[in-house]
Amino acid sequence: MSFEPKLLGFLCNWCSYAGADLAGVSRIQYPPNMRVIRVMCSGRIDPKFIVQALELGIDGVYVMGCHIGDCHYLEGNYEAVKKYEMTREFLKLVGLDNRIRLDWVSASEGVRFGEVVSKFVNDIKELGPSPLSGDSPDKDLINKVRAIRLAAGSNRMRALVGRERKITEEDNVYGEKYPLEKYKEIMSQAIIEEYERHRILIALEDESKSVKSLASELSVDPSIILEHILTLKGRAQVDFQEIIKNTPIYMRRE
Amino acid sequence: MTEEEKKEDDVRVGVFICHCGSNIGGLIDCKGLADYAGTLPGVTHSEDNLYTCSETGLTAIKTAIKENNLNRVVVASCTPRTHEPLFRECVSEAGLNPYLFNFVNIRDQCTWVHMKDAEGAYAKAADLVKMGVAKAEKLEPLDMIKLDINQVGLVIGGGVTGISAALNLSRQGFKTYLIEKEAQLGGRLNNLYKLFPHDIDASEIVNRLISNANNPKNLEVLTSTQIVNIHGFVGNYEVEITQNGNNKTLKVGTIIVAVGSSLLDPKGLFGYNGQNIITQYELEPKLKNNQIKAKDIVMIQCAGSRNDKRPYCSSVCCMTALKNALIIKEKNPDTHISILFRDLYTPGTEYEEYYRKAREKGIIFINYDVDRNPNVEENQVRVYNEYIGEDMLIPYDLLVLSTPLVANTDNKVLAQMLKVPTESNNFFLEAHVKLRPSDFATAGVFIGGSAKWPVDITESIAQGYSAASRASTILSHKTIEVDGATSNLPVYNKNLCSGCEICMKVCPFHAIVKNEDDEIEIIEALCKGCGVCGATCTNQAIVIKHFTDDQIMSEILAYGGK
Amino acid sequence: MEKVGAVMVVGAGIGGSQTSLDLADSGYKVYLIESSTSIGGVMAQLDKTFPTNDCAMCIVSPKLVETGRHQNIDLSINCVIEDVSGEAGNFIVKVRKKSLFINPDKCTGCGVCGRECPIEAIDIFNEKLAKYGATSVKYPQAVPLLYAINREVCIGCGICYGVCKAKAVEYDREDEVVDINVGAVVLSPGFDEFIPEEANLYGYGKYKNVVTSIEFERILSASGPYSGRVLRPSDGDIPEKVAFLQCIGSRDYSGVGKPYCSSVCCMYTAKEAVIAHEHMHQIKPTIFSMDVRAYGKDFDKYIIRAQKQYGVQYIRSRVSSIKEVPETKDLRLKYETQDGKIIEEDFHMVVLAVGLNPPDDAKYLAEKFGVELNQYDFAKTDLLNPVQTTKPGIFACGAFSSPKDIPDTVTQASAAAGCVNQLLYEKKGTLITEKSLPPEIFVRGQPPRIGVFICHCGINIGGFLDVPEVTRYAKTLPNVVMSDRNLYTCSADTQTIIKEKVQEYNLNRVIVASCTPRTHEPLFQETIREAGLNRYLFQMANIRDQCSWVHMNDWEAATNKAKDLVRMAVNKARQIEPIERIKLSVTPKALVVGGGISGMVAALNFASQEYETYLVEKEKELGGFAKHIYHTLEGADIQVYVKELIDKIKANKNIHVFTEAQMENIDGYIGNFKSSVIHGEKKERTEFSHGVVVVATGAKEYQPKEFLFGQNENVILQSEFERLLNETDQIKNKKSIVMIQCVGSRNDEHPYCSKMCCAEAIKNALLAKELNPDLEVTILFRDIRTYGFKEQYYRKAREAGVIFIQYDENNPPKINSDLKVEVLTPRNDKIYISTDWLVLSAGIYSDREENEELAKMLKIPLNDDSFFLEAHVKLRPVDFATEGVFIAGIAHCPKTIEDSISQANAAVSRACTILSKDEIEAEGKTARIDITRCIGCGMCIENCAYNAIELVDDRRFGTVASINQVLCKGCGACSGNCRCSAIDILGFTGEQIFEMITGRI
Amino acid sequence: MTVQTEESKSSNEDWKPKIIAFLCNWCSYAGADLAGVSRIQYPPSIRIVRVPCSGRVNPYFIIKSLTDGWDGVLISGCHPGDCHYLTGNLVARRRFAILNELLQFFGIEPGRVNFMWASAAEGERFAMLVRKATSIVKKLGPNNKFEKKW
Repeated sequence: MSFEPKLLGFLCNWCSYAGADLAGVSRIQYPPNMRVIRVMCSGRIDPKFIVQALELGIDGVYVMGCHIGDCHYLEGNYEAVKKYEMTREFLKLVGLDNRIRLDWVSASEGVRFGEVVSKFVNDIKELGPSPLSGDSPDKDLINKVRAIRLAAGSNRMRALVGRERKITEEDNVYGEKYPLEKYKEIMSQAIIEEYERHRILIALEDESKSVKSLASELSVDPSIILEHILTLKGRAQVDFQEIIKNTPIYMRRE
Repeated sequence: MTEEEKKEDDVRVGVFICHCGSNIGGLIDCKGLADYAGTLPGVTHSEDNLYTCSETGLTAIKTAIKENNLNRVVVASCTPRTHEPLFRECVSEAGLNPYLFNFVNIRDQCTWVHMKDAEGAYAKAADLVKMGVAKAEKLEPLDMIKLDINQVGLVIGGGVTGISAALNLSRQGFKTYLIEKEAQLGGRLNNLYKLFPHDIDASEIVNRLISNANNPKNLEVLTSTQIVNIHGFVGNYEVEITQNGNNKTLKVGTIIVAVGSSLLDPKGLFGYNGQNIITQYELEPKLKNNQIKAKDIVMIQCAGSRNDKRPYCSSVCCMTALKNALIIKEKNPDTHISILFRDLYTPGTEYEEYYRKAREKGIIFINYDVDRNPNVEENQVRVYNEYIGEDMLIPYDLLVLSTPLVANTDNKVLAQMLKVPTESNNFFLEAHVKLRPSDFATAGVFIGGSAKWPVDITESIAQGYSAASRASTILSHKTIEVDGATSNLPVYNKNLCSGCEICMKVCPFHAIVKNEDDEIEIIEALCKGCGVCGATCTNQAIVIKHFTDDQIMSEILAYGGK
Repeated sequence: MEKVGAVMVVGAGIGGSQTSLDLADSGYKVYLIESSTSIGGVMAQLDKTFPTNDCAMCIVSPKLVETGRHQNIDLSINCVIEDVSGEAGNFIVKVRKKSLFINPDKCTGCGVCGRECPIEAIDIFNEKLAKYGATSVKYPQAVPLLYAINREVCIGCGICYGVCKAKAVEYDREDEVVDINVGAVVLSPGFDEFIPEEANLYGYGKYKNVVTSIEFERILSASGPYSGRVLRPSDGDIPEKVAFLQCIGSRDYSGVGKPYCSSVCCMYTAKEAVIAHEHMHQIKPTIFSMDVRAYGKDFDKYIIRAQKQYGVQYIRSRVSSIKEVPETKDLRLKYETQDGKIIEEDFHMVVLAVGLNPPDDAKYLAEKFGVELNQYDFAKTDLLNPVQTTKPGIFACGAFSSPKDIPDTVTQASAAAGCVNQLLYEKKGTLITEKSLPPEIFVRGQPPRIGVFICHCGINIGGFLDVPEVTRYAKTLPNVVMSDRNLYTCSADTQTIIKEKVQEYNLNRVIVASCTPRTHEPLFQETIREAGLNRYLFQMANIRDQCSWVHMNDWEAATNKAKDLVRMAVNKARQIEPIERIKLSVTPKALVVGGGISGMVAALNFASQEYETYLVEKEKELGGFAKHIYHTLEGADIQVYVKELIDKIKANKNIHVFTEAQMENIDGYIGNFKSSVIHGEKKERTEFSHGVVVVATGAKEYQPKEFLFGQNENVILQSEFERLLNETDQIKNKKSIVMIQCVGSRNDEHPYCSKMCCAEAIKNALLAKELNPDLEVTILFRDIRTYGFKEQYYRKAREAGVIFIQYDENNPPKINSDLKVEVLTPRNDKIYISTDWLVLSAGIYSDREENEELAKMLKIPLNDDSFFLEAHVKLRPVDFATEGVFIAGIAHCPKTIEDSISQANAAVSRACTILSKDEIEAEGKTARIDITRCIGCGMCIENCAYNAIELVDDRRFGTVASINQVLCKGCGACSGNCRCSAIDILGFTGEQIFEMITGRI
Repeated sequence: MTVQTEESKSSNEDWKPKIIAFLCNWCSYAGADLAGVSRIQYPPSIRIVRVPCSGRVNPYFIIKSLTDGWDGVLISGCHPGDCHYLTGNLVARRRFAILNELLQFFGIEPGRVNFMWASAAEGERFAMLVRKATSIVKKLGPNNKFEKKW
C-alpha cells in the first residue's frame, strides 16, 4: 500500500491550535497523518524536540505559531523563528532539513490550517519515508542526528540562538545593532564546529580512538579533528590516554 | 482521600474516551479505543461514555477515581480550550490535584476532520491517546499561585487623567494615593485659559477636580513628591517616595501611570523669540488677562511636529489654535488672523463645527506643503501658496507657533523602575493597542492620558477612568490565583544556572530578576507560562511547569518510539 | 627645565620589566606602559630557554609578579602612545589607556566569563593553534591577571556581565587619556617575528606541517595547546623526522626577508631540537644551517651537547624546495650536501627558524618619540653606547635596537637604567611615596587568637565545595576566635573588612583560605601590616588551584580536603612568630677592579652620580685589552675613545685611581665592604670602605703554540696585523695574505667561541683590500659568526674578493716553513696557498690563577673556562650570587667592545639599586642557628650556594657556624642535613612543619 | 593538640590513601597551581605543604610523616638547573638518594615515598605524577608499619 508519512505537529495554544479546532468545527477535511502536541507558545519549542522526533524515524515535523505581532506572549514566535532556523541549518548537514516546516496559522484560519497540513502530507509523500524510519535505519545516520540533537542543546549554541534576535534587531550591550549576516556567519561556523565535536564525542563513547581513525570514521580532515580534540580537552570532555606507535589515543571523560 | 497525590512510581492512570454523541463515536470505535487504552503502561482503568462533559460523565470520572484510587486522569474528547477548566474542576472535587489531568483532542482535530478516512482517524486517535497517557505519567501536582493583594491603588501624576483615575478608584472604596511632582494638582490644565470645544473656563474644571480630590475619605493626595524606587510585583508593590526631604514607603497593589506629557522647547523654531513670536501655551495666559493688542496675527500649525525628529501628530494643537483664534476674534473682531496649516485635525461632530465657526468668523486658513515650510522674516511671513502658484507675504505683529506635546524626559527612569517598555518617541507602550489599551504587559501596572499618547482633556478623563477600572479588577480581590503552570528555577537546578541573564533579556514580562545576592529568581506571579525562557536557558536549568521538557519528550517518544 | 625623578618604560617584555625593577629599586617613579593586555612579552610564550634549558615560566613569572606589585611601578596595560613633547629631563607623554570594558579594580581574574563566552576567537598568544573566548586573558599566569573584552570579535551578548559575580564588566567603560610627566624614556617594545606568508616557497600557510619556530615553541610548551606533546598539526601524530630550516627571512638579499642576521635563531633552533627530542625520544631532529652562530657564553657547549647527547644532526646546506606528499602530508625536502650530491628526503614536519623583524609599531614609536631608525628600521643607537638613541633622554634596550637574545636584552635593560641614573640621579627618591604604616602590635607571648577568612572566589570555590561547612568547621578549631566567608577575599572592600576584624577580635594570626600564595600572599601580608600586625603572622590555605579546581566532580572529597588544608594552616599558624627584617647601613662608595674599557665606563658612571669610586688597575696605565685595537668593525675609533676615557677619569675628583695595584684583601658584605690595595712601584698600602664591587678584570689574548707562531716572524696575530695596517704601509708590497680562524677557540682546551675574532678578521681583510686592492686575501674558517648587523660587512668582504674556505675541525690547515698553507676543502680536495703573512685569529682566554685569587676574596665562583660565573645567565647576567658584587666586560665572557660598555652601565645600575638606599632590608624568612646545639662541623657551609655561613669562635661554645642574615636566601639547604638540627628557617621552622604533619591523621 | 577527624580507615576497595606532599615553592607548587588553572582533575588524596625549596625537606619530616600515619609521602622540586636557589635541588637529590636506602632498611615498601621533579609549566605532568603516586600507595595498602601516635 502507498507510503503514509508519520508526521508530528507542535501547535501553539492561542493561535494554531485554535485554528485547528476551527477547521474541526467547520468540518474542513485534511489527511490524518499528523499527530499534534499542544504547547502554550511556539517559542516553547526546543530544537531538541524537533531533532528527537526525526531521530525516532518520524517523517516530518510541523511547527506552527501565531502570526508575527499576534503572539499572546508578545514575542514568543519571534524566538521560535530563530530556533527553527538554527535547527534547519543543523539538519541541512544530514539532508533532513526539508522534513521540517514552520508556519503561522491564526485562530481564524481554519481553512488555511487544512490546506497547509494537506500540503505538508503531500510534500512528505513525494519526499518518501525518512531514512531513519523502518526497523533497521543505518546506524551512522542515527549517530549523526543524535550528534545534532546534542550539539543544538550545547551551552554555546543555546547562548548564540538565545541572543540572536535581540542583538540583531534591537541592540546589543553596546547599544548597536549587530549586522545580521555577520551573526549568521558566526552561527553557521559554530553549528559546523559543535556538530563535528559532538560526533567525535559519540564516536569515542564505545572505545578510545586516535585522530586519524576519527578522521576516517567521520570523513573530516584530521587537522580539524585535532583542533576539535583540543577544544574538547579544554572542556574536560576528552583526555589523552596513551601513545601507540607515534599516534596518541584519546578517551572520553565525563 | 486527601489532596496529597500517590507516590511517584505508583502511577495509576484513568482514561475516559468520549463518544460526544455521534461526533466521535459515529466515526471510530470508542469502545475499542478504550480497550486499547487499557493495554497502555500505567493505565489501570479505561472506559468510554456518551458525553463525558455531561453530569453523568463527570460523576463516572469521580467514582472511577475513588474506586481505582487513580492519581492521573486522561480525557479523550473535544478541545481543551473550552473544556479543560471543567474537567480540572471535576478531578479536583474528587480530591485529585487539578494539574494531574491531561486532555486529548480526538474530535475537532481528529474525527471531524477525517470523516472520509475512519481507519486513519482511529489510528490517529489511538496514537493521540497513547501520547496523552505518556504525558500524564510525567505530570506533577501543581498548585495555583495564591497572591495576596494589597488593596490599595497608587496613581502617579496629578493632571486631569490622574485626578479622574484617583477619584474613580477611591470612590470604588479602595484606599488610593495620588502623587504629584509639582506643588499643586492640575498639571498642564493650570496654564490653560479656556477649554475647547465648549469654552469652559479651565480653572473652573481644575478647581472642581481638585476640590473633589481633597475631601473624599480614602484618597490621599501627596504633592511635590518624587518617586525614589519601586520594588515588588502585582499586588505587592513598595514605592519609596520623598516629599520635600522626608522619605516614605507606600505599600500598594496596583500602579496607574498618568504622568502626562511636556511642552516642546521651541528654541530655534521659526525664529521663536518669546516676545512677538510665541507658542500657543504662552498665548493662553496672555489671553486670560487680555494683553493681546496685535492687529495682524499669524499662527503656524505643526511647528516642530510631523517631521522626522517627531514623526507624530499631537492631536490637540489644531483645536487649541482655533479656540485661541476665536477668543481673539471675539475680543476685537477686526484683527486679521491667518492660520498656516498642513492638515487640520478636527475629528468628530463638535470639533468640525468649531472649525466651521472659525471660518465664518473670517479667520484665513492657508495650506503649506511639508517640504516648503513658511519662513519667517522681520515682520512678515513668506509662504508658498499652491493655488496661486507663488509666495504670499503675510504681515504679522504677533506670530503664534502651535508646537507639539513631547514625552517627559524622565519617562525612561520611571519605565525602568516599573519594568515597562517605552516606544520610539519615549511615550509609554501599552500591552496591545486595540485589546488592552490601558494595561501594560507587566501585570498590575496601568496607563492613561498623554503619558501614552498626546490626547485632549475628554480623552484623558476617559482613559483615567479606564485605567482605574482595569486596576480595580485586581484590587477587588483579597487574593488572586495565578495559573500554576509557570516557569521555575528549582533548587536542585540552582548550581546549573550560571547567571548569564539571557532568560531575563528574553522575557517580555520582566518576570525574571536578579535578587540581591545576585541569583536568578523567577517571580511566578508575573510569569505567563509561555516557556520561551525554558527553551532558551543555556544550561537547561529552567523548568516550565506542566510543559516540562520531560513531559513533551515523553509525548514525542510515545509517538515515535519503535 | 626642572628635571623630573620619574621614568617611562614603553613595552613590558622581559627587558622593560627588568629596567622598571632596577629603576624602581633605585628610587625612581616608573610608568610601565604595555600595549597588550599582560606583561611578559615573547618570553612568556617560550617553553624552555637556552643555554640552560630551564623553563621560561619558572624563572620569569616571579619577576613579572614582582613588577606587577612593585610600589614604585605604575603599570598600565592596553595602551597607545599618542603624543610626546619636552626634552631630556622633562618629557610629557600623552598615553591613551584603551578600555578593557572590564573594571581592573574589581576583576579578580576568576575566569568564569572566559568559560561562558559563546564566541571562539583565534588565540594569538598560542599562535593560532588554539581558540579562546571574546572575553579572555592572554595566558593563564598573566600579570596582571585581568580579563579583557576583544571588541572586534565580541557580539555584545551580555553573558559575561551576567555571570560575573564581582560585577566587574562595564560595557560603557571609556578609554582614559592621561599626560605623564617623566624625566627619561626607555623604549623596549621588543620585536615581531618574520611571517613567511608571502615567501611560501617553503609551503608555510599551504602545508599544514610547516610551522614557524614561534608556533613550535607553543607546540613544545607544557602549558601550550598540545600540553607539551609534539604533534603534527595535520593529523596529531608524533613526527619522528623533524627538519629545522635556519635563516628564514634572515641573511636574505632577495628582498623578501631581511639582509641582516637575527643573532638568536641558531641557538633557539638548537634548543627546540633538543627539547623536542627530550619530550618525545622518537623525534630525530635535523638542522639545515649555513654558519652555526653560537657565539655566547656556553653556547658552543650547548651545540656540542645537542649533537652528542640529543642526536641532533646538522647538515650545512640551504634547502632548495619543499613539496608535500599528498596522502601522508609528509614533506619532501630537496637539498645539496657539502660534497655536491642532490638529495631528496621526506620529513614528517618542518620548522622554519624565522628571523626577528623590528616591532610592527617601530615607525610609529620612532616618529612619536623623535628617534631615528637605521636602514633596517631598528632604533639607531650610538656605536659605543648601544642603549643611547639619537635623542638625548630617550634610551632603547632589547630587540628594538638590534635582534638579540635574553641575556643581552636583560643586560641592556640594566644598562638603560644605568644611563637614566646618570641623567636623573639628583631627582632620585623625589617622587616615590613611602607608605606610612602604623606601629606593629607586640604579640610575642600572647596566646594565639586566629582569624580565618574562607573565600568563595565567585563560583570557583563556592561552586565545587561546601564553603559554609568549611567556615563552620574552621570555627570549631582550637585558638580560632573568628571565621567568616566572603565572595572575593582579595577584592578591595574585603581588605577593609579584614582590617576591621583584626581590630574587633584583636587577632594576632590571620589565615586566608583561597587561591595560591605565590600571587596573593604579598597582598594579604600588606593588608594585615596596615592593620598593625607583623607581616609574617599570616598563613594561606590553597583551596582553589589545589583543591576545588582539581576535584570538580567530587563535592564531598573536595570539602574534606579543604577542611584538612584549613586545619593544617591553623596548626602551623599557632607556631608562627613575628619576624623582624634586618636593616643594614650602606656605604655609598664603589670599588671597580680592572681599568679596561668596562672598568673605566663603570667608574665614570658611578662618579657622574657623585659616588666616590676606587679604580684598581694592575698595569702601569689604564686601557686594558682594547689598548691595541684601532677601530671596531662598524668604524668607531677606539684609540681616541680610550684616550678620552682615561682623560675623563684623571680629571674626575670622585675617582681614586690606583695603578700597578693588586687587591690585598676584601672582606665584609653587601653595603659594608672593607678593602686594602697595594699599589705603585713603592707598593704603598691603602685601606678604604665601600658598598659595592664591580669586577672588570678583563682577559688575555691567546698566544698560539700551533701554526709555527713564534718560530716564523711572518706568522702574526690579528692585533699585530691591525697595528701593521694602521701604522706601516708594508701591506702595499704584499701579494697574498691567509687568515686562519678559531685559533685557540672552540677546541678541547677552550671549548667556547671568542665572539669577536670573525669581526676582527673581516675588519682587517677589508682594510687590507682597501690599502692594496689586488692583494689576495684568503680566510680559512669553521663558521663565520658575524651575527646581527655585522652580517653586512661579511657581505662586503665577499664582494671585495676575499676568498672564504671552510675547513673541518678534525683536519685543520697545515703550514710548512716557506709559508705554504695546505687546506682540505669540504669537497675534500687539497689546495695549497702560498702567503706572505699568515694571520692567526687568536681567541680570548682567562687566566685561572689571576682570577682565582680575586674569586676567593669575593667568594665568587669561576666556571670551568675560568671566566667569572654570574648569578643567572638569563635573568641576573651582571649580578653574582654573592650580593653586592657585579661583573662587567670580558671577565664574564668574550664579547665585543660595545657589549662590554653596555654591561658596565648595567653593572652600575644594578649596584645603584643598593647604593641609592641609606639602608637595605634583608629577606625576613632566613636561617637561624641555635649556637647551643651547633658543634661547628661545617657541613652546612658546603650546601650554601650564597656563602652566607662561616665558622666563628664563640667564647662559650667554641667554633660555631654563624649565618650572615643579609646573604641568606632562606632556601634551607643547610638545615636539611644539620646533624644536630641546630638550623631552622623562619617561616618554615621544623616545629611548624611538624604541626602540619601531625595535625592531620 | 591534634584533632581527630571522623574519617576512619576501611581496608576495602574504596579506601582513599592520604598522601602528604612537600612541594618547592618556585617550581612544583607553581606546577600544581597550573594544574588547577587548567582544571586538570586528579585524585583528592594529597595534602600539599609548601616549602621554600626541596633542599628544605629534612629527612626527619619524611620519617615523622610515616610514623604519624600518612600512607604516602611525595617530595617534588625544580628540575636540576631550574632551582631558584641555584643548588638547593641538587643538595636534595643527593640527600634523598641516601635516604631511600635508609627507608628500605626500615622496611618501608618502595613507592610509598617518592621523589620527583615538576616545573612551573608542567601542570599536566604534576597531575599524572599524583595519579601514579596514589595508585602505587593504594596497591601498597594503608601504612600500618608504625604504632599510631594518636
